[in-house]
Amino acid sequence: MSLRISTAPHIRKGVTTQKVMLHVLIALVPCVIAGIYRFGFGAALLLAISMCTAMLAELIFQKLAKKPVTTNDLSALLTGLIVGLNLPPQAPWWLAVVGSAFAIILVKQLFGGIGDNFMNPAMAARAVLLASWPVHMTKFIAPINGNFGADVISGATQLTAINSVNSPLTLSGADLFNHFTGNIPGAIGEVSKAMIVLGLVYLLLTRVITWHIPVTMVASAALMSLILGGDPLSNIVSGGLLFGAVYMATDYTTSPMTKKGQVIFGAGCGIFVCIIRKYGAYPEGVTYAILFMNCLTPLLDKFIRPRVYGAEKKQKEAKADA
Amino acid sequence: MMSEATGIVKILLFMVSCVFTSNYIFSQFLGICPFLGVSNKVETAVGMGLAVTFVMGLASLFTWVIYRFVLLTLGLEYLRTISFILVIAALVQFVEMFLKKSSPSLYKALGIYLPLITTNCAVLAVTLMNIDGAYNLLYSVLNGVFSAIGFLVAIVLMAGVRERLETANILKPLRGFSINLVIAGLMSIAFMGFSGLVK
Amino acid sequence: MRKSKELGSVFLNGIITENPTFRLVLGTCPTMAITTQAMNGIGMGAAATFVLVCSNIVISLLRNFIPDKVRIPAFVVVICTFVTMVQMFMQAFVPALYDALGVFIPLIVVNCIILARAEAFASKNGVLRSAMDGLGMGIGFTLAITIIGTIRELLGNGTVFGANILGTAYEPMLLMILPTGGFLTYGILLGVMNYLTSRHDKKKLRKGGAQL
Amino acid sequence: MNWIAILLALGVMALLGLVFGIVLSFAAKKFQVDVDERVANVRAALPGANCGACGYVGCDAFAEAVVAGKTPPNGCRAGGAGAAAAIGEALGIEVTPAAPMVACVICQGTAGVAKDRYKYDGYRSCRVAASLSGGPKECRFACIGLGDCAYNCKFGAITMRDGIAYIDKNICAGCGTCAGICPRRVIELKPLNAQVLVRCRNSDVAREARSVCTRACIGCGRCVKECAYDAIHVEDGFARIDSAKCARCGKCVTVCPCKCITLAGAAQDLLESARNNAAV
Amino acid sequence: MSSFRGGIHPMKRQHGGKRPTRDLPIREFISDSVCIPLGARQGPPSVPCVKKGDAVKVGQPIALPGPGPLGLPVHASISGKVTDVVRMAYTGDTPVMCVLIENDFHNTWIDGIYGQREFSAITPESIIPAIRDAGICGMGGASFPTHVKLSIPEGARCDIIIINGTECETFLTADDRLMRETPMRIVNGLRLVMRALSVSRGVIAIEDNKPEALKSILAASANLPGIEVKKLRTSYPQGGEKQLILTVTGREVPSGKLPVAVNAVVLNVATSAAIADAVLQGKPLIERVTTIAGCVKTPANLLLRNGTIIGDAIGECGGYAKTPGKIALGGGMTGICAPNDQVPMTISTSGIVVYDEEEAQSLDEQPCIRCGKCVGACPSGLRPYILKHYCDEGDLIGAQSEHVLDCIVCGSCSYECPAQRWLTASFKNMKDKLALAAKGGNGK
Repeated sequence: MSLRISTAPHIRKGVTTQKVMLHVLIALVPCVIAGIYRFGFGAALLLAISMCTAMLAELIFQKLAKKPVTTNDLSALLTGLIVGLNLPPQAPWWLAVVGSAFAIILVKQLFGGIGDNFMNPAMAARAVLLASWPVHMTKFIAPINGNFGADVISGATQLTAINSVNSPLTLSGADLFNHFTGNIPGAIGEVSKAMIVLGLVYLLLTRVITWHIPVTMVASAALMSLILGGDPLSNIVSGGLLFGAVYMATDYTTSPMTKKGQVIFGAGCGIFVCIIRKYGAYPEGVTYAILFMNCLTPLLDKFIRPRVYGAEKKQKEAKADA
Repeated sequence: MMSEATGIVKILLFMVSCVFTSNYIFSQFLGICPFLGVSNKVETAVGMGLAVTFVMGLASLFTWVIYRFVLLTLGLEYLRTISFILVIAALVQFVEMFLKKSSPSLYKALGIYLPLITTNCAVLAVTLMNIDGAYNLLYSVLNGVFSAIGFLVAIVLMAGVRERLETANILKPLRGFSINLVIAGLMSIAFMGFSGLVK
Repeated sequence: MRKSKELGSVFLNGIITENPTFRLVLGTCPTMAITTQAMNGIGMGAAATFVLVCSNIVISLLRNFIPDKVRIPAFVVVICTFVTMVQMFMQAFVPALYDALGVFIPLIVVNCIILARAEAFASKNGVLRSAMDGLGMGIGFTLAITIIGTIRELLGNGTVFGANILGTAYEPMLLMILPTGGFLTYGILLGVMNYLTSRHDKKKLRKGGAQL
Repeated sequence: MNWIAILLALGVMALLGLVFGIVLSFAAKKFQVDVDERVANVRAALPGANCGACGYVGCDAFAEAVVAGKTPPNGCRAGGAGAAAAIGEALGIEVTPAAPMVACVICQGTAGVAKDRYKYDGYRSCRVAASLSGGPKECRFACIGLGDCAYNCKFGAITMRDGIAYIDKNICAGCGTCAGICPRRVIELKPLNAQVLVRCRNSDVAREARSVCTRACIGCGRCVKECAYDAIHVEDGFARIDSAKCARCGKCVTVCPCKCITLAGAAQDLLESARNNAAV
Repeated sequence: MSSFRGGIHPMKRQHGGKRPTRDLPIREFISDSVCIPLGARQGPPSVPCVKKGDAVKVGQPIALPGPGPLGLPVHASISGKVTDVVRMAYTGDTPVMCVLIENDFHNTWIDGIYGQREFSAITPESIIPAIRDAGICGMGGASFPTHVKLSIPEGARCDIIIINGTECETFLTADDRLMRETPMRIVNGLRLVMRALSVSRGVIAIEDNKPEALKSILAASANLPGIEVKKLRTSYPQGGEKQLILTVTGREVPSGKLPVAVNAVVLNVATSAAIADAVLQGKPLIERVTTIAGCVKTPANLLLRNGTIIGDAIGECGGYAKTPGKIALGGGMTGICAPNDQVPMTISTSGIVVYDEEEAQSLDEQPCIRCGKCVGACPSGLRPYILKHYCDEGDLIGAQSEHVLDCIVCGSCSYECPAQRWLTASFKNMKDKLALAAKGGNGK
């Protein structure tokens, strides 16, 4: 008889990195469907391109660097999809290629691959694209299956209007409904809030994420917009706030490890979103808010740690002195 | 009353601008050497940041005084670079020696960074910019202190990330300065979000 | 003959083996700050080279007169003098470049390359060798920042030295001329250089091993 | 030419210089603190691997100890003759380098040679595997082969092949970290010139040793008889070679019935002579 | 319900968790021969006092206590002939001395086993020596000599005895069955310990997934002063000593201290039953209930004599259902692997779990994705993801600064880890190294 011997534990939960990524991909399916329904074949093509590029970029980099190839964990596919969903529907194809390649190679693989990146690759890629080709990244078309007339206002300009310093705009009931169904111009993934909420519910039910980051992020954004004299609801449903809160701020690798840290992280994101939206040069602040909090995450992890069982205060101080 | 309030708001905005919008590291490329060199541990980064804040504040004060009352009155504006660098070098050395003797614990925390500050271009830059920007004494010192706090924020964030990446599986040729520059590059993207906060 | 060969190696040392930008990683601030265009790189490089050569010569001449204790302040004063001269010269004759380089011209004073060479080389070597070292280092610096400037200008603006290379169809990647582009270009180039050097060293080692 | 301006400039600079000079020289006297530069010099001569072979926490601690005279200056094994000479220079004394050592794996129990007890499947650590049911190989003196030594080698000299460790003698600095880490103690530091090694330390009786590994030393003593220099002795059930007496004739290698005595290859000679030359 | 931080719920996976065996009555099984290890527990190995060929009776001492206060005697668990006294490879790193006995199937007990004695006849001072003489060590898994645990050091005091009936480990139902079938023994054991230490409060803690056990213990302890039964939330590792103390009393055992530092003593239910047998009947500890679960044809709870070969026990359960890939002594979270099925179980073996080849295969370790699940699961409030790095690097100082010594090696972090990292194993390794270093070794 040839038995195996291993260290305990002998049973595992059965959740693997791959399964986690698969769950997130599944959670994104409603957004993908809404995006394709609203923006047609072009959007689907864009998503496919960005996903393929991400996988290829990871494969090629790891081959060149003589590292084990980890495309099987699906994280690159997920990054590619999120990059694609962050693009405006009529963006040129090369934007998807550059974005995905940047996300995978510069933001993720240079630092050692999955788990070692300190910044959300998709978010960084979006910021890079926005800074590099602002014209392409802020031109949004009206959805094809909508009832939008010629007087379309783009998502970004609407955000500017909502956060205008002098007379902030409040979305009407019909507008809000359109935001929920995705009948608005915007980036492919972020238009339909109902689908995003559906994804959130799925992620919460499968316990891939906890409520801490998305809820605190949205709540603090609402509170902050109230303080800054805007309409909280309009602020929440417009732009990429929900999409960012559900899919990007919750990225394991770049968000804090402890629940307390996650609450601070979420709150920070929400606050910065509103500040940048209201005062910043960019109409949309979600990207930068999350990126900034990503930079802060290592410090949050360093200083916010769970209380060790049995550690007394006195002992801690004594240790610090020694 | 109203003008006083707007004055305070103006000063506040100026501070935000110094720390975030025109951050010395991420948007002006000043003080990169110590930023890359002394950011491997959060604790040392805080020490360096505080030391820089201290020296930049003092340097702004002294150079403004010297410029305004010595160089300007004598019509020797072209001597400002040379006299400022002397002021900074002397200041740093004096502060170092003073700390070493009077407060060994503070010296232990800050002292080792002080000699590095002489060649920190951020210090000289801030004194020159105070002159170029025609700031008054208050704004000069504020500029010095809050630009340095911007530096502190940047270097502490950087140190946090670097500490975390100690365990990362980074390719050999990229380790060291190379990956640190990439980190700084990515962080500067995040800081781009603050552009326009202060117009 | 032998002497000129030796001078040549001192000269090449600064360009390749101890390239201040890629090998020693000195003077990082101007390296990234002014390299939004290739032209700026040349301008900055020329200014720095001038200061390097002059200060190296003067310090080498004075090396036996300067007391050890005050050598650093003395070096700084010498460097500062030349920097101020360059500053005045540029302000008068190339005002466009002067504006583009901005505060980084006076900041040549605190550029670690110059002080480092003064301390490590000029204060220990003869005039000719010091001048060669300054020239080599200066050209190495110039080359490096021109390369960075070229890459950033090409990608960020589609041009090199102002001439359109990539055609009108190319949509410039604005990021490259923003600070981020500076950090990333320099960082990745540094990584590539490290890789090439380590490969070179390994090859050399293998060769050496075979000879044993 | 505006002579006054020049004079003024000179005057101002001189005044500034004078003021700072006076203040600083005064301060320097007042705040004088002595620092021993020799520690830094010695530290600079060390390889900086912080391997701990010298018995101190790291290179810094060793440098301090050398300057304080607490440890002999040739104590850095990783740095070898080069470091010893450099330390001597830094301290201004003559330092004779210690004999260069390399780590050697005292086991040849590769897969197929040594019998397996079970398949280990878990945290990749020899130490952990060794503590589980007597280790994955039947022989309790065998190299476990999960690479604790390779993982901890600061110089990248160790690779794991076929279930045992191989040490590249060209890279090995002789720091001894691996020898300290190995839970089975199958790595030993030997003088660089000790080329003839008994590569087994199974102290069980011959029958048992033989039953778990085809290359186990069974303590038969044939090598002892063959050795003309009285360099080999059997203790604890296995043979040991005294490298000081060994003349490297290689006769024992030929008579060993279990092929557990090995002679290092010809490359070893070259390397050795190269190192000797370098030392001279 | 108050509880400790963190924890996991590893109950429902693989072979239905506890379901197959929880409703099966305990069945006695006595095998043809036993192999009794003398050193497979904490403390010095016992010294054999029989030799090959000796005839022994059940309960006869076959080994005398080893040196030091932790020494314990070992008793023959079956009657018959000693066939060998020999060193044999066991689950640890070195072989242990074992006594092999062949069964004569007479089951002859030694003299002096008396029937149930009255409580009043027992003096408090006689209890702890009786426990030692019966060879009782902790039966929950750690196998620490019980008499040492009950010897309250000078200056300390104890005001609560907690009987651990949580059985939070996966697969195991031995304690559950014991509580259901012989609750009185457990309660008596508790009463004896309370009397020995003159403590007025005793708590029997049971997780809320064992309602029948709860009911039966409640009934057995009704009207007894000072004894209460506490229902706890089902969560692993609720039965961890420190976690249990926190849940029951709200006290935290200070880092690096024993439970007695917060005036508490925790005993396993099986230990408690053994104490009752030893003190009231004079019976040494020779048998225990063990759950045989996993990939066997008919999982069961068997009452096994100490030293039963695990292969025999598995045979009693109908043999393997599939080719076995791994056999572990103990539950899924903390069990120790057996090298083959010819090794014996011991008094601390609460379960024998067989995994098939597929289950036995562990996935490759992948890079940490920093999901934070380990931090959430850790009942000690550690940060396993960072700690693992220090442990891998062999950084003793770094690992201590991340409180590796507060790790209770429960396995929760490894269980949760989606990257399949061997977190717990690396911590245990580091703890061993540190213990060695503290003893004066170099810790490497």
